Amino acid sequence: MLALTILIDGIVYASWLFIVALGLTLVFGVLKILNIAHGSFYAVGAYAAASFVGWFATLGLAPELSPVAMLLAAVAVAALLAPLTERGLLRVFYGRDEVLLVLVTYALFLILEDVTKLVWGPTPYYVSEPYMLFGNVEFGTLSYVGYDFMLIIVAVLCGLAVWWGLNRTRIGKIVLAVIHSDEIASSMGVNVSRIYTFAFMFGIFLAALAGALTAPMVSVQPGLSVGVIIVSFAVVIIGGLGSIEGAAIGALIVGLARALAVHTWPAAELFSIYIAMAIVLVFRPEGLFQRVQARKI
Amino acid sequence: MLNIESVNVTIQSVQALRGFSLAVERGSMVGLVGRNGAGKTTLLRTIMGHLTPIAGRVSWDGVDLATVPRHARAAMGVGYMPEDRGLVPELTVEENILVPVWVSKTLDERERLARVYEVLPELREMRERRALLLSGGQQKLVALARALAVGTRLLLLDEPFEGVAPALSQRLSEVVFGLRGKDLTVVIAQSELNHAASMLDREVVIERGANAKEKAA
Amino acid sequence: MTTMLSARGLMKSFGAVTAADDVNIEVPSGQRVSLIGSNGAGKTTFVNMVTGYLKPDAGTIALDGREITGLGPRRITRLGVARSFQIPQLALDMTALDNMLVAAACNDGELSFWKPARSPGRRARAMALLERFDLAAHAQRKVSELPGGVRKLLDIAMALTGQPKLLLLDEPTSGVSVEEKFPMMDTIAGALAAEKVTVLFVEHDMEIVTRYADRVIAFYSGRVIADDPPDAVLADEQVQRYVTGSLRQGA
Amino acid sequence: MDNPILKTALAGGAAIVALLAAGFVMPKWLLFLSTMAISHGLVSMGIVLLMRSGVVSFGQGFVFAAGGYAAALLANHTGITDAVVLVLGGGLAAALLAAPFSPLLSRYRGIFFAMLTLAISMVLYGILVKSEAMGGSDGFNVSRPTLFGNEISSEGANLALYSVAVVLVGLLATVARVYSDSVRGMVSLAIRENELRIEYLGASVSGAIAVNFVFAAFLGGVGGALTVLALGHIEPNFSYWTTSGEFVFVAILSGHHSMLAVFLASFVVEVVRSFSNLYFPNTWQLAMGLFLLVVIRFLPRGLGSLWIDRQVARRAEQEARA
Amino acid sequence: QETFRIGVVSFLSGQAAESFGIPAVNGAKLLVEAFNNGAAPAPYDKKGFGGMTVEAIYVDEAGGATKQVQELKNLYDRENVDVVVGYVSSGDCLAVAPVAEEMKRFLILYDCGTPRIFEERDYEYVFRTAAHATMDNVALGRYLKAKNVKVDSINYINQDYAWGHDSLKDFQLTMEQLYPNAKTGQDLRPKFGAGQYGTEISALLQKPASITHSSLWGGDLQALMLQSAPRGLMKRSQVVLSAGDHVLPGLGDKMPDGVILGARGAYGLMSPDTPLNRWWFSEYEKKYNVYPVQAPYRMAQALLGLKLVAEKAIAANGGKKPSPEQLAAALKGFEWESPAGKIQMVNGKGHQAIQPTAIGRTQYNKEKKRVDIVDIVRFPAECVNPPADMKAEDWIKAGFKGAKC
Ligand SMILES: Nc1ncnc2c1ncn2[C@@H]1O[C@H](COP(=O)(O)OP(=O)(O)OP(=O)(O)O)[C@@H](O)[C@H]1O
Ligand SMILES: Nc1ncnc2c1ncn2[C@@H]1O[C@H](COP(=O)(O)OP(=O)(O)OP(=O)(O)O)[C@@H](O)[C@H]1O
Ligand SMILES: [Mg+2]
Ligand SMILES: [Mg+2]
Repeated sequence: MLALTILIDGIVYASWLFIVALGLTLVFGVLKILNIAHGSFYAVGAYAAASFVGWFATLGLAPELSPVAMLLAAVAVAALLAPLTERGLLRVFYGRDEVLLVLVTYALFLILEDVTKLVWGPTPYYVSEPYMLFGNVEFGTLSYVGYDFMLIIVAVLCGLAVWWGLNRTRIGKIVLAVIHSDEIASSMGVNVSRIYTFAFMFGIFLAALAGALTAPMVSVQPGLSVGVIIVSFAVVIIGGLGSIEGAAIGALIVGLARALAVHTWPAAELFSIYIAMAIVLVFRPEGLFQRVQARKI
Repeated sequence: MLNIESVNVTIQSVQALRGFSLAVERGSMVGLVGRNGAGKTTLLRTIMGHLTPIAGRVSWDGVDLATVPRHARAAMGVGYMPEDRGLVPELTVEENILVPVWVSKTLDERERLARVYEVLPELREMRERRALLLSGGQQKLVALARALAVGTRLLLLDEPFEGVAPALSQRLSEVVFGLRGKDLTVVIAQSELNHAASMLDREVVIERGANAKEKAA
Repeated sequence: MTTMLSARGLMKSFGAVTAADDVNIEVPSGQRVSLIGSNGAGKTTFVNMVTGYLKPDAGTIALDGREITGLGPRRITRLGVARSFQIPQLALDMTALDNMLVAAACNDGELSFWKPARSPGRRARAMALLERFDLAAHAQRKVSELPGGVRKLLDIAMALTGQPKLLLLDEPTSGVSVEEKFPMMDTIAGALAAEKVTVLFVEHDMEIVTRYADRVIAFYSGRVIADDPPDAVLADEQVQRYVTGSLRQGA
Repeated sequence: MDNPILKTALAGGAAIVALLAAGFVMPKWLLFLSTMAISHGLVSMGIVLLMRSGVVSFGQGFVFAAGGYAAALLANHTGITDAVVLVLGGGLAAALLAAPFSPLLSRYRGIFFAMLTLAISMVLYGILVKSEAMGGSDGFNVSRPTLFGNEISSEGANLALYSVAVVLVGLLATVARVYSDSVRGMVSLAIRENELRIEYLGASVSGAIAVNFVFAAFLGGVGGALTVLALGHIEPNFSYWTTSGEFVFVAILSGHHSMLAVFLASFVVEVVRSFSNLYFPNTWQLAMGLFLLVVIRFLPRGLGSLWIDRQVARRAEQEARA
Repeated sequence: QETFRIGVVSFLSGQAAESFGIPAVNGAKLLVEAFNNGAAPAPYDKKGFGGMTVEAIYVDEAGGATKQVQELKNLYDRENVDVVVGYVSSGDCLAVAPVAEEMKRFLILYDCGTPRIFEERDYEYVFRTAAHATMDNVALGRYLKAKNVKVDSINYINQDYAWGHDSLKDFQLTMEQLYPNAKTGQDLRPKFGAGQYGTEISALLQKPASITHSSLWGGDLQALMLQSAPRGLMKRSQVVLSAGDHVLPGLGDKMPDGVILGARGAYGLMSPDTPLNRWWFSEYEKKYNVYPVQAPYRMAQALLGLKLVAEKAIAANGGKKPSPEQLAAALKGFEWESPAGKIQMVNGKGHQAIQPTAIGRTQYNKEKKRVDIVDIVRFPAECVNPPADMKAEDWIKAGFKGAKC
């Protein structure tokens, strides 16, 4: 029973984490940018969801439609903010050192932190209606909220979609060409900047979606962004940067490690992520799924 | 035709091309020779739009290339084989060849593939191998095939015979020169043209980024 | 004459590809050996195994009578093996001279924590080598600004800073223009002649091979198909078919 | 006068004297801000040294905290009160603590090195947060140190600690400069560019990185100890990832070419933050972010490139003449 | 005309901004304006501080202790403030207190909870105008006893940092005294800012205890409530929150009924019905569209006390601006009426306040659309605060020696 609880709790947490990490790993994979501001887009997604769900309610739409509102919120964030950031900001710095780009996204994180505060103010938003939409699932003595299981489904769907898109479609292969070298890809006729914009947009969509999906479970307020950055970084590192499968397994490892800690040794929760990451890296210095490197010599 | 009118290109404060001019007739094959660092690669990359001339003009088929985005060159029938091969390591040989065909609106995948395998049959055997596993020479072969797949009208080949064993190098030049007369314009940059020289229409010498004496082939 | 390099029964495969298939090579010290072969025949793989970049799946490698199988590049280098690379391996953001200084510093043994790297003695040595390779004009330029051929030369010059017993050059002349090829090979030969360094060089240019090699080893598909003096190898039927292509052309 | 080490030492000495003199005319708040900038800059200088060998530590908070806690515990529990001894003790403790990790870490590059160091610092953070004897996440206070057996008066504390920081950090920066001009320093720089070649030249890449890591740890520990003495307080946040992040941020802002630039960057960041915090209390992050972007945009190779590029050009010219 | 400059430091960004920092700063702004207009009720009705205009400078507390020390020095030396009122985080308080002392400048800590500040050393220039956190958990335990709640076992969920650890310890020690037979069940320590409590809730549900104690606050507490209510935690266990009042206005009907909670003082809906409080409560509600919770109350008691003290010191100084020493002397051992009752600077050698507190139970009020607090029990200051000569922990362990209830 305990093992099963740990498993369920771990998977639920992992699915949330996976959606965030998926976007992060995608953006890194394609644009070679380790996006610290990913957490900010997550927060903006949560805020947008809060606004959209509230807006749906004022329009008199049924609360059953609130998932649609959340999805729309994520789409809106991606459609508006992603091109703005990618074309307006990141593009200026392409080709620069990777570390420098991390710094650019750190600056972006600082800026977005205050911008969300200016736009939405410091008071928290609550949109817990969707959380109850899917009822409860009784499980022995435990009661889970159906929403949590819905989260698992969404995560699996997102993962499959991105994996399929990158590995089984032509677009994916074209993206691989861009990842390898934008100069070569554009010589072959690939509109590299469009691929960049789309990839970034999709990554941001995933961040915003994760934020939107989390909005009903928390109060949406300043400070939301910081918490997710490091843990999603850890997931992506464990899995191997840029790897979809890796992000999935990394999320599971982190989720299960955390659930195991909480249930059996709560005092160790604070360390669980870092220990998991360190153990994986000691045995697999480049993460579980390392990207294939071209021959150097 | 390909028309390069006294272009100047600087890379990080190094002036790599100094008023270089070149006109290549449609359907002709031109060799671009010069010592190391003469500017051959720079010229080809300028034509491909990866470098922007600070002066001068590059046009293909009457279109000023400064006005088209760099990825649009492939759609104009330009195929480019970069000096360092530039294959996508994760993709298979066949996928590498097909990427430019996929993004093109006009090319037919089956037709292009058949055509490439016809001129380079040895690729058939390795079609499923990942590009990163190939040796240097094998990669050259694939890079040429990829340029051929999309370069229906203009081929820019940067050192296609470099690091290639003599047997294969002969094959490659046969392939390239076998395309003659098909309305295909070819520019080959190479520091020496030994066995290929005889088959070219013209050899253009580039010296420290500028035109040098020209010898008719 | 002692044996400098002895490789016995080397095997190496990458997945389905066999890059070395029972390779046996003995090289007496002081000899200049050229490795030729079709593309993908396993020449670089052989060099990589000898220098410790790759571990052979089976077989042994001995240097000057000492077994070195399985040692890493650093250990093997310290035993007196130097190499150059098919694709030059340089510090791109540093000047050519600094690259040479680094090479010289590494060859001086223990890395000092305080002795200045740009000491006049070391500089003079580095400049002398650069001059010998006609690179002095490029000394102060960043490697990333240098054209491919010049990088190739620099790569070889760096390999020569130490006093290796065994030197492996992977396609030293590829990417080097005709005008510079022969002078470069002359330089290398000149630099080495006095010190009786054993040299293995991978080469596709048969002119270079015939001019500079005492002996030629031809690879095909991971196997050694010929191992004799240049004339004999180039006359070999298999070599002509798979490597030089002269057979087909003649036929 | 041709001895380059001597030249560096003289320059370092001159800088120390100049900064000491400046200390006497600075307003008090600037004195403290400078002390912080200098001691934090030292931590970033450690990162710069690591950057020169191609790795970036995102966990320098680890050694910063180690040095800080070591100095604080020494001061509170052993009766050692001399500022210089405490500071050096902090540096030593940090180096000792970091040393066992260095062989492991030297196998990693890029983001993996960064994240592994981050993990180490966060585990230390976790341990510190849980250590109730040391005040947990609230930390604890440290009494004012003495200097060469003399009590420091509370009026003179700012200046005294500033002077200690200037002298110690000045010396260490000079040492770091000599080190980065040394044979090993240049080989490190080449490792950053192409480590395969370095292995093929017979030098140990992981050895060099490990040594640099321990040296950086020492610098970080000294920085931590100085900070603690000036601050009078220590808390686990010293080891938190955002603290490490700021050190990296200063290191990148300065670029890896100049040691002086690190301190300039550190100072500029402190000043910008302090003023924007006061004048835009609600949007200081926005101000910081914009400031950062502007610097990265116009000085991509760091503040150091402002004068280093010219220096390099001058050297090239000299060589050309020679 | 001379102005009296106050540096106000609190969280304007980060996780503590919404629950503590910004409401407190809002409270400060309201009061400063009222002071300067002479609009506050007596005895706070003089314009400004004894005629001097009050000018406040607001600084963000986010960024850690190093930054706070630096900003404190800047406030005193560069901005020349007469007093700094600030600090929510105990770590910040511990760091800045000795600095102000060394600079011999007047410092009022208005919010932070750790008892350590005046237990570890004596200060001359540093004061805390609110009771420390021991009161919160002692009152919580006393409430359970007063209401005859049966406690066989206790589950804990507290953030993994000093605040959580201290609250846990205080409550545990209190319960050992009041319910010696109660057993500890789960002792969960989610990290600060975790946001996701699914796993913790499973663990709490798996071994439900008679009561579940938590000192979570802000976003963390809100998330815990939002996630645990649908899973029925409140049905299986009596939830007791040591500092939970500030989430009520936001959560509204999402806050389950019957949760026992405190406000770290007789604040908000548990505040006493006095004229001063009525004025303050309604002014705040009018201006910010929400009633004041604990944070603005604590800011208010600091500023109100400061006003009286400043006026006292100005008077003593012949109408001129008093020195830090004079201000400190005036505040030492002082008492004054605040909206939350009488504040007495009796502990910590007259530098640490004690104050009355209250605990109650939540009940949603459909008509007013807000959570009411019912079953309120009030505790006099001497009942829940240690006496002047004892450390908090020792006092609890000694069975609340000398408590006057
Ligand atoms: N990335 C770069 N940064 C700075 N300068 C460069 C760069 N690439 C090339 N150059 C300079 O441009 C000039 C021309 O180089 P280019 O590569 O075009 O020569 P090339 O003729 O192709 O030589 P090779 O035969 O060696 O390939 C050279 O002087 C070189 O130093
Ligand atoms: N690291 C590797 N991973 C996978 N396959 C490899 C690797 N190295 C070599 N191979 C394969 O082994 C075979 C031999 O390669 P090698 O590089 O030794 O050829 P080569 O003789 O040097 O060819 P070239 O003249 O083209 O450089 C090739 O088929 C190559 O694809
Ligand atoms: Mg070239
Ligand atoms: Mg090879």
